Amino acid sequence: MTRPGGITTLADHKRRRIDELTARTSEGGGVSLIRDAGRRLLRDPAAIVGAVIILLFLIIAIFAPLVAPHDPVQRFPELTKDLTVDSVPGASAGHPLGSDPLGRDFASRMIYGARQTLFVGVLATLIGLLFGVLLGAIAGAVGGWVDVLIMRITDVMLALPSLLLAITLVALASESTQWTVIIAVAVVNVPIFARLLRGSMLAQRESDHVLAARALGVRRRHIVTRHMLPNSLTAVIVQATLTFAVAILDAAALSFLGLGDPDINRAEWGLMLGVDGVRYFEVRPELAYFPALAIILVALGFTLLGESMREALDPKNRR
Amino acid sequence: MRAPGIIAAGIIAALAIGAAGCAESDRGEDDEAATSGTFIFAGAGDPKNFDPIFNDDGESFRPIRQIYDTLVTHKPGTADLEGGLAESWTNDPTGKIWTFTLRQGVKFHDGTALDAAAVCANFDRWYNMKGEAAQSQMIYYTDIFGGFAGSPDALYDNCKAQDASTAVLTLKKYKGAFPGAFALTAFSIASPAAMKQYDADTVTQNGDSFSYSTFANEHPTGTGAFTYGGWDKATGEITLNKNPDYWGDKAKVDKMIIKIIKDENTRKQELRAGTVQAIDFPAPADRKALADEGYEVLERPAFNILYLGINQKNNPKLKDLRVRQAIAYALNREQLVQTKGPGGSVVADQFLPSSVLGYAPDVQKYEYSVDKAKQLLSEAGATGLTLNFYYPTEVSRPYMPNPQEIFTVLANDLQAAGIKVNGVPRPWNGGFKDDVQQFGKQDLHILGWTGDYNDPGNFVGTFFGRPKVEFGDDALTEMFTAITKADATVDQAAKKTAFEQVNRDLAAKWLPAVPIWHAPPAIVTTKNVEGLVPSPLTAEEFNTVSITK
Amino acid sequence: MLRVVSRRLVQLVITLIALMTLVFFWLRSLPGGPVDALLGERATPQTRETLTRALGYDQPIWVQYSRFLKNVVTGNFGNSIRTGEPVADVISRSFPATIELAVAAMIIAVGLGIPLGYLAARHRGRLLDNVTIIVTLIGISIPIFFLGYLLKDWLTQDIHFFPPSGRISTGTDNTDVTGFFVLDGLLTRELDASADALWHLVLPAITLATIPLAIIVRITRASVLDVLDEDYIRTADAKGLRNTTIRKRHVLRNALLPVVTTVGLQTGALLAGAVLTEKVYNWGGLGTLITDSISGGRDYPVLQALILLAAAVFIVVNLLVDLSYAFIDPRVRVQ
Amino acid sequence: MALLDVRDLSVVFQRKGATPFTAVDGVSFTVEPGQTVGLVGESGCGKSVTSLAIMGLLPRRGNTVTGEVRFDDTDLLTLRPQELRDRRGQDIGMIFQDPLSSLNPVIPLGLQVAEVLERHQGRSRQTALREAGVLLDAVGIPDPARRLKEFPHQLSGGMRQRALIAIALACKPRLLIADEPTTALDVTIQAQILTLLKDLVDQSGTALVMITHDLGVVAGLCDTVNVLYAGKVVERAGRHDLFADPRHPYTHGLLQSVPRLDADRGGRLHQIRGSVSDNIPWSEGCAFAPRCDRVVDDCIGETVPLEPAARGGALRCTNPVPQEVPA
Repeated sequence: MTRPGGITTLADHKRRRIDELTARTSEGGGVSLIRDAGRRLLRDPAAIVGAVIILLFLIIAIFAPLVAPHDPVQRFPELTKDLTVDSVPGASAGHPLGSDPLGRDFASRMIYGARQTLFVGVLATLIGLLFGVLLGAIAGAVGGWVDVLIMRITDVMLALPSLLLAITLVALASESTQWTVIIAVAVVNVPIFARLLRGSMLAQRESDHVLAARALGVRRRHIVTRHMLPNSLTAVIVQATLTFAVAILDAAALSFLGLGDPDINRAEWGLMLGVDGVRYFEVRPELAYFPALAIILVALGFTLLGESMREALDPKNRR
Repeated sequence: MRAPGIIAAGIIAALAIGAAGCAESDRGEDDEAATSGTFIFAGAGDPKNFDPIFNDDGESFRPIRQIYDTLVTHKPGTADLEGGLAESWTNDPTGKIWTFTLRQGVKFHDGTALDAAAVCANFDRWYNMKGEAAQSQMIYYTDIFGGFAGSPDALYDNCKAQDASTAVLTLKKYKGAFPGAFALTAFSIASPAAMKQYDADTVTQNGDSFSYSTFANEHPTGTGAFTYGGWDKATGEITLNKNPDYWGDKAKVDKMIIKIIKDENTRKQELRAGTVQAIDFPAPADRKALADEGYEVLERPAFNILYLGINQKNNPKLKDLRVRQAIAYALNREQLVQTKGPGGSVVADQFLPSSVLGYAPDVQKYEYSVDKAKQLLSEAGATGLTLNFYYPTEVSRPYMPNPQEIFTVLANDLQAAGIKVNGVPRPWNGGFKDDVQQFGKQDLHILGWTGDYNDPGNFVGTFFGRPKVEFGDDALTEMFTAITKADATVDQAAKKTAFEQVNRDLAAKWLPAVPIWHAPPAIVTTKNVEGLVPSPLTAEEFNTVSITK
Repeated sequence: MLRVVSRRLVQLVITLIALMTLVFFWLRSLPGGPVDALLGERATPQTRETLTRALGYDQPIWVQYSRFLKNVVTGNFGNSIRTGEPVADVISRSFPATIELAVAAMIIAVGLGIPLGYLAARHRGRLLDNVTIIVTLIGISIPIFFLGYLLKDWLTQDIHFFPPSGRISTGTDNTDVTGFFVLDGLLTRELDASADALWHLVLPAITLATIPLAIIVRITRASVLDVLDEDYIRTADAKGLRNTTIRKRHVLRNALLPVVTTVGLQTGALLAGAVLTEKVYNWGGLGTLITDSISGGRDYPVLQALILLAAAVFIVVNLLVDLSYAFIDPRVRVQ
Repeated sequence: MALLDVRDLSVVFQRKGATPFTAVDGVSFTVEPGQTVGLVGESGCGKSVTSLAIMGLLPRRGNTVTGEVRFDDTDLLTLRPQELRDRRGQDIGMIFQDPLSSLNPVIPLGLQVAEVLERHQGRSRQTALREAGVLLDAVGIPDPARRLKEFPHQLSGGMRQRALIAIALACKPRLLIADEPTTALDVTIQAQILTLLKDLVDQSGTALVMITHDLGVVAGLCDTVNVLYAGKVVERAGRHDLFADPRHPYTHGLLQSVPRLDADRGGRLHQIRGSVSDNIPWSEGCAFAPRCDRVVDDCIGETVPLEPAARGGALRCTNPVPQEVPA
């Protein structure tokens, strides 16, 4: 805004008053899309609930050793004493949630579960994101036959429903480890991210600021990395948030099918629910209820935040 | 608890009106009345087919055992032999010639008579089976009879019908497996006429598997207490009908249905819902609850073994007996049995259950002692040992209901004794058996066995009677010789003594593996099921079963 | 239109061949495999060798591949390792079970989802809307096998309200016409059998419907809200049209467009949910077949065929969705 | 008696967590039968909100409408929704800015016209469709029989706007509100549409409220013009007076910023400084003050009242542009 230099007849205090009043009413103009979206997010109760859940989950995951009363893999004589195949000891002094089916402290396993679940979810999401973004960026930036080839590959991958693809991948893996599960769940998301990024980049290729940059003779790589990628990334971040929820649900489903992480020493909620929770459901339903609740809550948190973010970033909702 | 029901009921009503528009049937108690005279038994998996010789798994053998009989059979509830189709049998002093005196007046389901010629026709059929497709599926035959026509290893020489009721089987050499092996379900006697009519020998390869004949699939014909009534694969129901002309105790129910329910949890729930009257292999965790609710939990006498195998090939330290003993001392087997053993499980101190010939009560026991384990390890200079421990996933076996838990507990024990364990999970059919038994990649592994008949050779002979990749190489030649010699002993008393010594040596001198437990599988029935006798061999016959009201 | 369809079909064939080849070579490179799966604990090295030769695994891989291709082209996917039946038989037997389950689930998901989503949108911000949003969020976040377990535990054990598993009561003497038990009962006038099958269908269908239902509700709600914001709705209002006319004629039809896509995508994805649901309820369909052919014994011939089938179904469903667009949206029709 | 008498109409938008925003701030004006009245202003000045408020088309939630909108001496704001529905389309028609988005994309054009007739005139579907054809013909759409079956996307922009006009005039309403009816159209089409509107309005004696930011449109069409700024009428005058002699600096600025053929080629176009958002609240003085060339101390402090002007109409300014001496 240019200074109104033409105001000559106006007293200074009035001029200041105008400036002051103008400043108040015109805030909201000229704020960037992301800052604007961020502000809308902060006003959205769903986003806040989601964020709080995720934050809590993160804190527990990071500070698990401080929060948890015990080592999650240690077997305790006081727990194994009363443990049999058809009865799992409940709460006792020092073990607020009692035992797991192997005489380990269930509360500690729940707490460390946040860590492992985060690990599986984040890695599965990140790996999927990384390769997806890479493929999508190449397809979007290079175009031509490379684009066609990459899109055909994603077609083949998308030809199977996601969980089914993950199941197939685990079945087709020569080893079954935690990584098999993480990679199977990750691969499922590669085509989704690839298509998302490519679509967004294609849309931008025709957008004004990219056309302008091109007209100014900016090099292609520069356009891609400085102009197109950053703008596509918001969509990717939203998708990643939503993917996280799906990833931990898929991991749980794989465990239930007996195709999950085989190492039951690992305290991961999906594994705890899909294996012990189901097997000992009648002996001690808490073994299912707690991990299930934790999964539902975390999935809920990420879905809430992800969808709120998507809504906030939607240009349709700008005012 | 009520609310979901009401909601669901609402949805149902909507569905019923919207989707089908059909009248809601009155679901009363009359459903159960309709099943009187029918015994519904929940099995745990699909049978492969109904030709005994082409099968080697319990789920196929369950219906086969009802349809067919074997020459020799077991006294109900034991692994002791008694007459089957053969009222009696004799063995000549060389152990090579078996003479069977057959029961009179026994008829196959197709009406043809069971006579010596029919028995010999079965032996001849097996020996002369053509084609690798068919031969590759005769697992028990290959194992027991060594091979087929033309093979130097073949045990079979000839079978003669001396008269209508006397069949004489001549083998090339003595084998300790007999006469117990004659009771194997795989060696059930089938009707030669039916086999001919329905091309029983036709096994064709297609893709990665095989097609079987109509005999095996649709017209299994034996002499058993039940006749084959069909297999509805869409609902997983195998129907068996009472054979009114059965030679023995005629079936007390008109019909038996084997309902295939693969998930143990679902089997239990169906039992509770009253839709099946008996379930096989209940989850160990559910047995107590079911017993408390008033169901009959029939434990089979333990006839299996779970062991921790030690492969001496990859890690030279494992060649040292002291290291293997240290492993044995490190394992808290009592606690494993207490915490994870199915009801009736006992710690195993040798590789066969106490009911089997040659069981030695005085073997070295290796009571749990971390100190002894550590001491032995340091004596052997094997502190800081790291071992690859292979364990199977995607599988549940009667002797190993939950391999992952067992592995976790055992690995935990070993770590406590200072042995580092690198756990390697492998899917049962997706590499475990290959890696362990073909390639010997492991240092340690868990595996087990359910006995087929009451013979020590069927246990220790199977594991340690010959060099096996599973346990490393042929370093223990002394062991192979001793077992082979014991197995070849014709005199039963001498055989008993020989195997007792083998078991003592296995525990004290050789220790190629550590026996863990004998874990009896169970059957659970409703209160109104009577006469079901659990078999240690998982070889129940259901003709004695009746259903009271 | 015809060109679009034929192009997509060609694309389908190419995708399938690519997938098939990939799966074939992948499978051959795996440890274990058919030989391992065909043999139990009792196999001797001798039987193993015989079996390897009998299956032709001793031949060069390209010989195996060409034989495989030849078989597939003639519709022969080999025999199941577990049951020894032709794969086509195994699959065609399981197919109706899954279709029956999937149809029931989609009837619930669509029949309940669209009205609920619409109502939520109309009551935006009010109690019904908020409850719907929360419930559907939980519906998306709950592991459905766990939900299945809960339903089973609540409704089939202490109170025998529903049967715990299976498609029909054991021993029911139903005539098998189409393989769809509910339909069969109606066709053959065995109404008892039909009702019984329907009764068995309830819990599995609800379980399987959970995710699509939740998603359809949410999409419908969002879509209706979007449409309500559209200029043409304002035009319709300015015309003074009755509320009911506006809703039926102007709102619903436009709002259905994204819903149709979602329904299509969810239908295509049902098979994944069916794997879990069928395991929980011992429902003898394709889902069970998938689990069985993996953990029940690495039944690769069946698995191979199932992957192709799933892919084909998914692609065809997507094609149908695109075609159905043309019927709803005139803008697509012209292109 | 005036056909439409808007008195002190205010619309306040109130969103959760945000400060209330007054979009329309005490607007009053009247429309006589058959008269054409213009509402002019930059985007955001409240002119569209005014029209929606008159029609009762504002979203049900998040806003408060006060004042009176008397149509035929009935206050539309006090009517029940159903009664209002009966009048919309029947007594008052409305045309919107973007003809493409204002037509339902999945319904054939014919039905979109016919449904008004079905609703208000009780026509059967067949009769209504026949009449719709006549209407389309009347608004200059060639081959109406074929067009009836077509969908909006198959029509050109001008054609769509003609269709919207046909819909709005289908029941021969006594008042037509046109909200920027030509903004989305090509210049050549704009003229056609305006001519069409003028002809139709003249023929049928329908009163017209023309809402636009385009002074050219006003010049050709309106009898009376209301200039809105930040939700308030700042000047009201007859068409001639306004163009010949704008008194409010804002009106003046608007007129100055229209390019003229008769101006010097080298001369720069006049522009109004700043943008609409550079406001001060009316309660603190004149909202236009920050952008005004003629701002004086009196502009700030308290609300500037709308006062009747000597030549007719009204003016809201403390330091109006001096009256030009007729040349």
